[in-house]
Amino acid sequence: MNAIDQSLQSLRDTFRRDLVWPFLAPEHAAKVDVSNQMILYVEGLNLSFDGFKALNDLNLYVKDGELRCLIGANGAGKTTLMDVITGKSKPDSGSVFFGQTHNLLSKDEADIAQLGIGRKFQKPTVFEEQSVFDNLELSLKTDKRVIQTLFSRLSPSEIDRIDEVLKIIGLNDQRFMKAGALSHGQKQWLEIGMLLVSDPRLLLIDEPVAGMTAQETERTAELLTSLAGERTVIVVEHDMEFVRSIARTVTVLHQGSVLAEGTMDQIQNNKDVIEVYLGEEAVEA
Amino acid sequence: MSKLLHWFSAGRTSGKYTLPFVILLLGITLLASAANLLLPESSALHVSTYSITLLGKYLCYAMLALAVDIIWGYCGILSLGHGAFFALGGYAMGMYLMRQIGDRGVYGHPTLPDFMVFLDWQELPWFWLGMDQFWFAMIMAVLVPGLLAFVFGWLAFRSRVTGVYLSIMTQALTYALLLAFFRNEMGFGGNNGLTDFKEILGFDLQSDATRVSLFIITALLLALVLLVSQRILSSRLGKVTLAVRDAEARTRFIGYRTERYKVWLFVYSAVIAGVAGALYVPQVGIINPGEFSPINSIEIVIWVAVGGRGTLIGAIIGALLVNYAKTRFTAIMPDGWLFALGALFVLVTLFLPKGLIGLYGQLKSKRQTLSTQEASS
Amino acid sequence: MKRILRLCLIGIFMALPTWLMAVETKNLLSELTQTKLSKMPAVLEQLEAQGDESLLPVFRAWLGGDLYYTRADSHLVVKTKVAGETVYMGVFSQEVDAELGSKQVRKIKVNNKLRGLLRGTIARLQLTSKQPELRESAVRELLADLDRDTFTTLEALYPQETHSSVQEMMQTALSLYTAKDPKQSQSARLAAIDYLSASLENDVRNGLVQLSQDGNAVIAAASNKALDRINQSVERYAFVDQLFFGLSLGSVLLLASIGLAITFGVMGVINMAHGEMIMLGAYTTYVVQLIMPNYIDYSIWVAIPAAFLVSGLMGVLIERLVICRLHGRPLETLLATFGISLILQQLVRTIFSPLNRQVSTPSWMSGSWEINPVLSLTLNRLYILAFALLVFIALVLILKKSSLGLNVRAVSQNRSMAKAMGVKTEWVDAMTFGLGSGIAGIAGVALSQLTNVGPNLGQAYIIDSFMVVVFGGVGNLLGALVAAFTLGIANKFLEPTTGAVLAAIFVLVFIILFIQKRPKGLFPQKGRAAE
Amino acid sequence: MKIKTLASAIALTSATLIAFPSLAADTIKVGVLHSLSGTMAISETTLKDTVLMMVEEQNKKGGLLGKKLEAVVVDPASNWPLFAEKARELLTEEEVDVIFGCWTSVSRKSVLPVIEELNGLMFYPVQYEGEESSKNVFYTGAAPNQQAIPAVNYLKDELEVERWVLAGTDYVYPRTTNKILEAYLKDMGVAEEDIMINYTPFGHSDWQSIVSDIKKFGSAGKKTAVVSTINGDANVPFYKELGNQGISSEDIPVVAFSVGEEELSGLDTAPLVGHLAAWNYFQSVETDENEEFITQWQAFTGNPDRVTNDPMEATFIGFNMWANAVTEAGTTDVDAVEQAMIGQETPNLTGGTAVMNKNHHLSKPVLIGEIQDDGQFETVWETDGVVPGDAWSDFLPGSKDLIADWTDPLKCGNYNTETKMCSGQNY
Repeated sequence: MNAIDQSLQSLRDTFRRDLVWPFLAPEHAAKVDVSNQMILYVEGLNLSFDGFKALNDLNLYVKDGELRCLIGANGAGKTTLMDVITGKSKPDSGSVFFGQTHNLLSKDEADIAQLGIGRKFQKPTVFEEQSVFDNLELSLKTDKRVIQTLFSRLSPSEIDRIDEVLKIIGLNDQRFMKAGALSHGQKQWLEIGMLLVSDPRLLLIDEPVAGMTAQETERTAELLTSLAGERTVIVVEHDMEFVRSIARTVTVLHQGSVLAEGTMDQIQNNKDVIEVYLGEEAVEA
Repeated sequence: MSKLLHWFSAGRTSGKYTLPFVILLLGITLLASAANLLLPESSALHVSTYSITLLGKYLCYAMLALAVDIIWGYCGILSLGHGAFFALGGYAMGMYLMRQIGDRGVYGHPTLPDFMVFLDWQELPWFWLGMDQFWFAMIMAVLVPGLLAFVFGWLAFRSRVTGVYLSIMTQALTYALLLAFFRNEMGFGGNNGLTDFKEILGFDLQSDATRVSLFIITALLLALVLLVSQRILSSRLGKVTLAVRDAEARTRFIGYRTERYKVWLFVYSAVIAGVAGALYVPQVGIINPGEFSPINSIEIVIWVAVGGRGTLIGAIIGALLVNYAKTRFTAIMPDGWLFALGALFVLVTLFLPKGLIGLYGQLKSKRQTLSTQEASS
Repeated sequence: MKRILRLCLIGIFMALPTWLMAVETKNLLSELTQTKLSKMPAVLEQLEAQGDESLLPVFRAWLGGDLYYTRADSHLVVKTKVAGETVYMGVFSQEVDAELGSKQVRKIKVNNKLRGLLRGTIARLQLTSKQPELRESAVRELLADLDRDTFTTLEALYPQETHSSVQEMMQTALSLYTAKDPKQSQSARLAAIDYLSASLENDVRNGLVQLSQDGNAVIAAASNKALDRINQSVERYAFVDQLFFGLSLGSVLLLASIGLAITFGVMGVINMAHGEMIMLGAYTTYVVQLIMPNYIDYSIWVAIPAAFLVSGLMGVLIERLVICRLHGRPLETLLATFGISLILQQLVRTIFSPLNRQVSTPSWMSGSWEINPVLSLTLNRLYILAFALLVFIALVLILKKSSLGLNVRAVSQNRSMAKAMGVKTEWVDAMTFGLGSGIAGIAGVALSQLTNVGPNLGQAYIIDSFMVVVFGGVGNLLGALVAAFTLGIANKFLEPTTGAVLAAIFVLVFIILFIQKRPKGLFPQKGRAAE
Repeated sequence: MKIKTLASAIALTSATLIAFPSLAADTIKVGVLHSLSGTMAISETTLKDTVLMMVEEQNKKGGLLGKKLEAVVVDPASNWPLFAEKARELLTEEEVDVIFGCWTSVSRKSVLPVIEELNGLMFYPVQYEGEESSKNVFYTGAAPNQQAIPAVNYLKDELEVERWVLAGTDYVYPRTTNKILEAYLKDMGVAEEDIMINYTPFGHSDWQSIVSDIKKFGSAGKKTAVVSTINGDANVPFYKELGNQGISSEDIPVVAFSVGEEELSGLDTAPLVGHLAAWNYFQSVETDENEEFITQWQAFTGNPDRVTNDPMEATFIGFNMWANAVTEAGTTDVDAVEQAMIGQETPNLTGGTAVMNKNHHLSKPVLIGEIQDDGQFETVWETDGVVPGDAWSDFLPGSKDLIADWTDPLKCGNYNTETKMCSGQNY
């Protein structure tokens, strides 16, 4: 009897007029639990390609609202780490949590992006055949399922948001230009703009100032520092001047694991770092 | 419904040639039909039924080219197996037409098609049941290609099979189907396929009126498919599609499940191919496994390339032109037409990477720069 | 003077048999020229009864369909080839009669029935031949219809026989007769059956099948047991046979696809004209044989480098004219090369006609290597298997050890860097494509020994080749090797249960599903560069 | 700019639309519908040339009804829907009076509705599975009872064959032929386990397993033969494999219905000597007509080694009969010619005369030949008289009650003698 009652009840629930069917209800991006002030937990990551250990028991914690710089020599595992966080690569072992509840390893790239993690690639990748405006429109934080996308139209507030970002990245005049026709630096900016317009919680930015003029670099630095606080930003960069100009905390990666962490001054005086970067003679001297 | 209409009418400017093209297409269709039915045969302007059937066939091919262009030109998925969806749609229609023959087959069997009597089968196989109903057969004509595309696409795109791998897999798919349909045990008439159709929905397939009607229906459906596709591709979904084509990883990193977009677009394209196949069969009067041959599927891609991929009208023009050339060449120089066809493909890919439409665009922009130069001087 | 005398003597000696020949035999032989086919067996029987070994040349020529008679005087001649010219010579005199041409002679007809009878006759006459192989095959020939007379003859010959394999064969024949003979004692028959159970001869098996229905229950049971034992080893050999079929199909697939593994795998070019490169190789073989009709046995050795050059040069030409302009656009190359494949097919059709061309098999490649009566491996396939492996090893060595190989690998991994290092990338591309096409040409030489040489030859192999490369993993020669043999063996082991068509379909579906699981094939390129 | 696209589109379509109606019919047009490219070109180009030669010969004799003959050649490119399209083009655009064409059954089936709709006239010159008789088609090739059954009789009576392998390519002709043969063999008391049936796909090239199966099947102590309906390209690798696995014609003879002189010319025949083929014609048959025909053909093609084959003879007979029928009817009108065709007699190339029967099939002699090492056949057996072609086989359950008779009063291609009805097109 009980079973019948239960199924009747669930049937009744199914047809309640005040509720939408669960599978029709829009999927709200679940809140990111940052009650411990930490937004990213990376623990014990290992990943090897053909015997080469790209990540070796790597641990990293990033506070909510922080601006963190990752530095390290080529092959230190910076890009691989970003690949793992954004779901592009799966590690052999370890865990990555976004907030306290979201296990990123069980999600794919699209899920992770919809949670609010944006990524800028080392080589600028924008949709070259489409206009700057369209590039930004595609990146808007909206329902990204197929049918919804087919019938979606730009709302006035979304247009305002795009205009706002266009101004920030200084491409207002090029809004109807094909993205492929932009200069290298402009493409870098557009890609950052695509991140901004999607309103992310965590930005992963791979070498943002490569190929930029000094002036552009300065503006980028300004932009990134202004973003921190409201959002969390992780920057990978080789340009030490640039890192110095923006960094509060710097993490040094070496051979797939964290070598040192601290302020720029601490890092510069760290023995291990000097040894790795400048060689043993430097330490002896 | 009104919402749908609204969405439809909100098409953007990107397809500014679409409407004139549709009007031109329908105009020619009506003129040709009228010239066939109303003018006497002696008239210089009379259009023979042969030409009407030929045009109808070309339009089916155009629709097929459109289907390939949607996924190749816009989404970057090069399918070398689209002939399979076309043929499946065709077989569904063929099975219906076969059942319509009834007891007028040479053996006079009330339900079994001739080839089954001849293979000594006692009853209809299960998959022939219901095919005597037009509506059911038409559902099958879109459902079977759609389902196959869904299963194949879901498997392939989920595991991120891309590029040439995917092309070769689609080729394997159509090749496997080719071999399967050649088998007489399959119950689709083996190598002979399905033929000797008598009537469709009670209309005699050999009468001029039926042929003209089929031609007009094909033109109308082509126009409809063109408009709908144009609208879909100019929506945000179209932009996502282009994004997938140009930078799939990027698209994924801004939160789109690209595999779902690809699957649905693939299914949509397969359904169009199925419809084209279903329209093709009553007009040419035969469907057989030859349609599954990988070479056929490659040819479709070439029509699109010649016309200009990434523009729907280009695909249509390419299909019409190449097939027209084929008809002409086979009549004028039967021994040499393969040379001409082969050379055409090489030259187009080498010198017209964007097809004829691209050539038109190039000429246009050249003229514009010339005229601005003149104006400035 | 002496010489002339000697010549005369030889002449007399040669003519002697004819001269000495019984009048009856002579009459019978001349009867051959007038009898109808259906009456021939009777004449043959009489001839055998009359004749002796001296008639062997007649029978042999007759069996081979080379026995003719002159229209003028109805004397028997044999057709042979001397230095590529067809000539006729006297059966007994062995002298070429230069006067005779095809118009002056008529053939003595022979059909299947007669050939069977002739073989028996020749076998009986050859029992005392000097060559052990001939004696052995003579006895084997006699296994099928043993009678009292043959039995006695064999029994008489057995003690004189020195050669062990002939002895064994004779023992088998004697045992078979003994086992079947109800007049023999039961123990003798049982011993004979026991001996037979180790033989794999077909006729022995059929004899045992008959015996297993024998009225004598003990004999029947023993025969059944012997049959079981034979069948077990037959099955074992059948498995080996099937494995060989699989390996052989695999070697064909490997040959057809290995060129593609280079052009597609290393350069990333989808060459739809790859099949036509194979076809060109096969036609080159045909042309080579046309040029040297008298040296068919050596033609293959000329054809292999020639085919490599023809297809390779065509490949370089295609690369220079078309593919290099389409760099980095793999799908466009697909279209352009498809156009090229159409042109090449039609070209061949125009030059050589659409008909298949005849490519002869060198004598050393025809026939089979008989390991035992149930297991024989066909020689041409054995050679092709070895050849495929040889080509594979050579190719691996070229890519691993030569400077061309180093350049090829450099260009395939990082084109712009290689260019910066001073590698002539264009030259490397052309050479790589030429190499891949040339290998395809070599495959064509091998295929010409197995299948049609016609304009559609290439079409038949292109899809299979792509499957092999994709299944094995692009850019990986070892993958192609493993994939080719896996697919070949899978196909051949499926075929007996499903039939050829379904086996092919299953293999295709398997590949489609496999690629879903491992999108990069069996041996994917790993690491960060693979993306 | 738009106007330009418009203009080009209109130009394209109108070019298609404007047909060129042939003016005053001062020639008699002969349509040739054989593939010149694609997979079937290998067989069909020969027949195209044969028709062209016959037309030329006829014109030398002054044409027909005082008019010259004109051949119209089109290329259906081995593409079956294209056959229907080209047939329609021949009949409506070119307005030909007769068509010689088709090779495969599927191409004939594809063309059939068009020919019947437009009341054309076609001559089909290839051996086929039967089970058809159309008012508009004359079948000058062999029906199964003119090829398969005599061949089986020969094997059984002359070679004492007891075990049978029926091997074929998987399509209608082999399927039907094998069905007929199976029924026929069982009628003669052959047991089920003594018949092995095997089908392979078109162009099958790897025959190892099947040949080894045949070898095993043939090692059971009974005389075994293979009846091969293997088609086209698959034959070469099949025979090569037979030779290599050491199966000689004395052990297991193969009798083929689709292997003629043309196919053998692409093959090293030395290992095949003694295998058989059943046809209505062999090039090696020594008659004056044949000698003349061969000389003519070799002169026409400019190739002294060019071979002739059975479908060519069928074309030859068909053409001559048609020419006689037109002369007799005094017109090229299809209905008149069709009636005049029935009862038409013309000499065979192998001696004797061929007669066109009421069912649109010929009465012809059947020959069985053995392959020789020069690529020719040696006739080893032939029927005493002519064998009338049977449109509907007596050995198939579906068609044993059917007959075809195109004379009054029946005028029906598939008349059921049980129900006294004519089903199908005259329903």
